[in-house]
Amino acid sequence: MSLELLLIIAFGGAIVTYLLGKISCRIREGFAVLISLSLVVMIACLYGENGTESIYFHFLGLPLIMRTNMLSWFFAMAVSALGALSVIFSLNYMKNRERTDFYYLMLLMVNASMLGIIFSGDLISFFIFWEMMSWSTFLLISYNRGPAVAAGLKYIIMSIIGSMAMLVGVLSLYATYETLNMATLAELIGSASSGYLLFLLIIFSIAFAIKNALMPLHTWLPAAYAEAPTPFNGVLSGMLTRMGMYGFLLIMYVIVGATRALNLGSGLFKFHYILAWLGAITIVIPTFIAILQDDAKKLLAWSAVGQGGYMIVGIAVGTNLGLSGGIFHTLNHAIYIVLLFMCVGAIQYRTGGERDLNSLGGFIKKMPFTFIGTLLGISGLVGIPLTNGFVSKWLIYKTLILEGYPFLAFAALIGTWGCILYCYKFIHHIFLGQLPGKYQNVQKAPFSMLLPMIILSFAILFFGILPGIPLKIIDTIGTSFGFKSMNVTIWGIASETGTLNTINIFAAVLIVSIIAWLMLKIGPKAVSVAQEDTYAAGAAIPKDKYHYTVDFYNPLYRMITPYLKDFIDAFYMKFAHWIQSLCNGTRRVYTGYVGNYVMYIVLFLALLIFIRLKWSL
Amino acid sequence: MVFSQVIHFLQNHIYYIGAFGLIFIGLLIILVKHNLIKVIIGLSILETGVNLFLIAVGYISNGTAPIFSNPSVETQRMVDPVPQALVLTAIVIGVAVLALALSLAIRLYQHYGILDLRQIREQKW
Amino acid sequence: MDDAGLFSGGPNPILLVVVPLGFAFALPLIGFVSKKILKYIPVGVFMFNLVVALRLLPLVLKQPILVEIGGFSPPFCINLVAGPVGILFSALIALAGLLVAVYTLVYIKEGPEEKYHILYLLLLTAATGVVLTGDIFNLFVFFEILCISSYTLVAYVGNRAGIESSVKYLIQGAVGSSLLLIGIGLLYGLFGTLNMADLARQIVSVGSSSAFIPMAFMITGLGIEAAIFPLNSWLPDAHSSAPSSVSAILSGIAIEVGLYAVVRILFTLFGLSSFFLFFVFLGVLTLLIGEMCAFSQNNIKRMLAYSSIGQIGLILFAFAIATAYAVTGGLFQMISHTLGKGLLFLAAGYMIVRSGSMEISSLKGMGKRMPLTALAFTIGAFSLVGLPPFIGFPSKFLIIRSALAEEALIFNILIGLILLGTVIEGAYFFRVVQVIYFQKENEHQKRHEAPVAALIPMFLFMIAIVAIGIYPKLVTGILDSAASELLDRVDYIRSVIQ
Amino acid sequence: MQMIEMILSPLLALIIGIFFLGLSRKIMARIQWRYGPPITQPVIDVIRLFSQKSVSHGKLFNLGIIFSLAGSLVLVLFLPLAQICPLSGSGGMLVILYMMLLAPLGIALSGGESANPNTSIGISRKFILALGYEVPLLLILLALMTHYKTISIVHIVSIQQNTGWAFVSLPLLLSGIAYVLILPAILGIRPFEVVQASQEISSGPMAEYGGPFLALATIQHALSLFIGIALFVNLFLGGAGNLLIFFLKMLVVFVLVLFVNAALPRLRIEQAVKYLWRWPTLLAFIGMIIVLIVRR
Repeated sequence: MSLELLLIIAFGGAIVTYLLGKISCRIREGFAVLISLSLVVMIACLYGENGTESIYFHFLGLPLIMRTNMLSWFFAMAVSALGALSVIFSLNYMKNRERTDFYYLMLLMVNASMLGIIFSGDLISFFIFWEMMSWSTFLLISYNRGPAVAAGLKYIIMSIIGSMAMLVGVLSLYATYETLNMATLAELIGSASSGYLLFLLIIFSIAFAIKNALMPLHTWLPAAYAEAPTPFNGVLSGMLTRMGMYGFLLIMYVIVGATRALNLGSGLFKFHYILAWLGAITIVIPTFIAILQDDAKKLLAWSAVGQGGYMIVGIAVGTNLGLSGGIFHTLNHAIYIVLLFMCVGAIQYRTGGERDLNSLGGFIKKMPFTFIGTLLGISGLVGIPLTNGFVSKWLIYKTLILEGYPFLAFAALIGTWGCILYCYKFIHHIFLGQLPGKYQNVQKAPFSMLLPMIILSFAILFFGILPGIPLKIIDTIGTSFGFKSMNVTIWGIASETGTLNTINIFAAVLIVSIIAWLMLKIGPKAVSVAQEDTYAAGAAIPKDKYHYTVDFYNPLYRMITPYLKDFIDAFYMKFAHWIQSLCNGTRRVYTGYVGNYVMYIVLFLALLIFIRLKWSL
Repeated sequence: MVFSQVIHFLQNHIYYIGAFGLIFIGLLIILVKHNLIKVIIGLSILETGVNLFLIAVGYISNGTAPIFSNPSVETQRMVDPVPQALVLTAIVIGVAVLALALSLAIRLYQHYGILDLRQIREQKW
Repeated sequence: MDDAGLFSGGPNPILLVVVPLGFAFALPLIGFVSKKILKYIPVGVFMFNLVVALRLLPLVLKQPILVEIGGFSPPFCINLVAGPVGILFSALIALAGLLVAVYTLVYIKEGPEEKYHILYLLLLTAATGVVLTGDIFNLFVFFEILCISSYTLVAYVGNRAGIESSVKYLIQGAVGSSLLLIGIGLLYGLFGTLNMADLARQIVSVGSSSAFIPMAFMITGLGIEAAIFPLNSWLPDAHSSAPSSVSAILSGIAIEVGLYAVVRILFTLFGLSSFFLFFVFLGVLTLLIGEMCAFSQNNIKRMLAYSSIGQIGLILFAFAIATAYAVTGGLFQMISHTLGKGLLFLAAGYMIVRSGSMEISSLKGMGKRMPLTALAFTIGAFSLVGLPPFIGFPSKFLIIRSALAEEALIFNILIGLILLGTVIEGAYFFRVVQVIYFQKENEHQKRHEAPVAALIPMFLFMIAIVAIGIYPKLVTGILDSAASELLDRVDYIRSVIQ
Repeated sequence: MQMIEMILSPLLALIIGIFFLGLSRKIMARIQWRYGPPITQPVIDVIRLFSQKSVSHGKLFNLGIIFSLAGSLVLVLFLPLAQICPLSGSGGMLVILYMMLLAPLGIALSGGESANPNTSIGISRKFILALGYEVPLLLILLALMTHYKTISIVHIVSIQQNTGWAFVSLPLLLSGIAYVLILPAILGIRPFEVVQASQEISSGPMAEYGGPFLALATIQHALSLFIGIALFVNLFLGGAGNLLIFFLKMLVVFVLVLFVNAALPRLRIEQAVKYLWRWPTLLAFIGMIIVLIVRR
């Protein structure tokens, strides 16, 4: 299976899907699913192919190279699988919407360009696919109109800033080494001075940090996530944002190389240490902002910013455990955040787009499968043992503690506790409590939505109970970067400083739960009563809105709100306004009076002659 | 002594001085006058100055016409014919521009009822 | 007429100038026969030109073709030098001219159509003449034709804005051409020749600094047409008030021809390399001013016009670096700008026709009303911003790459500024794209696509943009030899004066 | 052997926890010059509750309480009770930290299902309070783990057995003090009783429980009392070589905490969080820095 064919199918499939849509919706949908599934199968077949490089094109005299290795296989698998699930989820969600052809085209295009990024063996094709991903994402984010327009603009501007930084990095490498082949660069770069390496890492980090929404550069993400079409949120939050992670891995560990990347700077001002701190800040602050959100998608968006911090901390620490934790967390986070967005999507689908947490409630009775999905999703997000999120977080915490970064560990752990607050809020406001009267007739989510949710729910448990399977692959990636191999077992990690054994935990939890269940069964069977039939200490119960949701964590809000305004975003907006007024001032140069214009001409001539006389050039 | 030097200088360079004087006047008019017609006049003066300058480049004092068929004329005293050809072309072009400018001025006046360039400023920024 | 060209296998380059010029003057006569046929003549002429230019292209890559008019050999005659640069530009002019002429078939419906076509032919003839001529006075003459026809075409609609812009353009243009003529006069006074190769040879022997004053005059004069920063005040007015088809040519061809002349004068004639740094700064300044002004526009055509200033700044920057890479990048950027800006103006033109207003906000819902035109606009916008896989990317790539090869710190800062300009550019273009596709339209309007004759050129532009964007090798070979022609003065002199 | 431990350890925890529950009522009564119920009263209550009828608000209402109890029971398995630690090698402190989440989360899910506003308010308070005490607690635990260079609680205990209690070792002294300061909050007793606040919000999360549900909730409560104290004993008081000493240590700590409970009034939730985020956090922070300095 050649990679060129894969990409041709991915891109061609997108375009053919668009054209088929002009014929019939059903054919288009069938074809979109077919294409995305066939990509999954094709990539799965690539497993184990290592290091095969093929030049498929020449661009401006530069060979464009595709290659596979474990890292790219891992990411590609995640991208294609999540992409396929998102497409399946879209089938019902996007039905009867306008411009669905365009939607599918862009969705498949984003997936295809992500695959392109992942399989790129040189930086120029990496950049090309990166840009294609950026603009196709931009077109999709703005799809919903209204506030989505501003969100899309913010996204693309930050994205361009990032890619311009990356372009400088890429071209500087090209100017220095006359090649952009990653493998060759990795060899050549050994001779580079540490200053140059630092420059490279910083300039690339800007691009990847923007994409990965690392803290001072995260401001595009909440708005974009909140306004993008919900099925696309899966792709956006699951993998697209994490292309930044892939980029970090690429530049730090593939191109610059682990030993060099981890020794830049000195003392507390080591590059990777600062990066880890940025990651830690990214964990804490967005987590607390997420607690304040009342919009389901915004909440998940901020949560995604926060979770991105874990990945950065993981890979920036620069140990085999941390790296594995970071990569594994990327996968895990993708799984559960996609699941959660799909749950929100299902709710939106059934309620007509409602995503305000305060006006929902009690959906557990109406949409039980969605509820189970959400429950597993938030369990994964919090990192409850036996879900996948736990394993990756465990790896990160462990390495942070043992390597002597307790403050980073503290930031990571406190993020988890904040996470519980918003996760509970999320599930409580949507599924628990009282069902609003107008949603009495809500149906279960349709099968095409449930199927991806079920698959993802299963994946959460599967990776949580048997984390060894993905960890083996990740360990291969780690060793290819030059790290020591971890002692991976099927149930986790074995080592003398602390072992993880998920099977034990699983068995214990299972047995204990059965015991608890039996204990409950000893007593007489409970009488089922309506939800409103509660103990109110004699107070009269209003029937219409009885469920306590608004300002759920009111005391906490009062305490933290003043500190958690999005100062960074405000600063950027102010800066943008400043630029705008600067631009507005600049154009006053063109006064409209032709006498001034002729004056400019004469002055220009005088300037030329003056320069000549002054410096005698 | 000084006077005669000045005179000599003037004699040698009178055309250049005249030409640049005209160019300067033309530019000045364009810069300071607001009335479109006056500006066009300024343009015209500027062009005249440039043409004069071109002629002066090729002119030799007391020169003769560059006609080779007359054997009695020495080639050293012939005026350079190329600038004159250039000037002819330039004049033609100048006329075209002038005509176009004037016709545009008429249309402008029809639209605005005014020829003050300071007030015809809808196209700006 | 020297017949050397005719017998060396290819068509004579002079046809590129003579045919459109002849048809321009024959047009009124043809008009007596049939009025309807008039508008098809430019299409035919430029198709012919395109074929000629493309046939010449492989020939001139081996050896520049000289056409000597009047039977003298250079430096005494008026000559055409059809090197890679000249033919490349001629082909580009013919291509843009052809596509815009097709667009014009349906776009220009009112007014004195006959005169429009005459002026259109003259404009492009003059542009071709400028790039082919080897003689500075001829350059001046062609330039004047170019300018006069542009003044007139700007005022073609005859509305307030058009006339006002035309008057302002004319005043500045006339001042500029006077300055150019002074420069030419000074040069002639100093060296007694008008042939570029001969002048260059003499300047090489006396040193370029002695000819500084004429150069200053000429650069200023040509800079007005080339829209270098303080000299470009006419551009936003003229480009936004002209009919969109004319704007496409003015933006895509006229200013680039102006810039070509500036570059030709700087490189070939004077070779004043110590002064290039100044133009590097000037280019960045032009770029920033252009992008910043475009950023705060509400008028779509004005925005595009300012964006042209920005692009010209980038091209000037590239040329002023004056390395082979950079000049290739600059030429590439010219092609990319011609195609991209041409496409944008054509697309915007019909969107304006349909919405009846040039306000950006009035383009709401165009994605639905005219999807293909909107697609064309989007692709043009993406290309200009420099996104792959469109043509803007390889050109920008080359320019930044060559600037990075310069070691000096100042270049790093300038690259930063250029990228800042790109970000601003992205911001305003994406804003418009969003308005077109994603702003809530006021009422549900029915689909009303641009006519087929307008869509065909847009499609061809799009195909060119995507094709070269994906496969830049289509043009890089030509660009490389064009760049070496521009950079290598000695070779140019030797090839003209045997 | 492990199987026996697995059964023994929760049973012990249950017995000790219930005993503490009874003891607390007795001691509180004596402090308040009352006679108080017999120490066996909680046992009697639980048995009685199993025979009573109850209402249920839905499947999650049942599942949540099971979840919660299971969480507490599993957590016990991770704690070394003297030498008994059935799941010593399965994830260490980090799993314990996470398992501490399960109990409140289960109760919260179960209570949320009931749509009783009192319950929801109680849950909200519980989570805020948890966030409040987790800040210093995490700092303390991280200081410990960093100091002992292990994430396994069994290792921490065994190191203390060899080198002396963490509480009296100089680098960890401040952390220990901070732990003492937040211990009432972890146990959910006064002055941090806002979650239950029976007079205000009808026992908060427990409001809807009756019959077997309340019985399970009581058991869970007893277990969480046990866990809170056992964790402290293990981490700072060096665990114990045999069960008796372990029990005695726990008893001493518990009685001391009960005095605090008796002596102080209830804080409002903001006051509680502000307190927790101020002094204990400061101490824990300084403690952490000391640990880092010592480590260097």
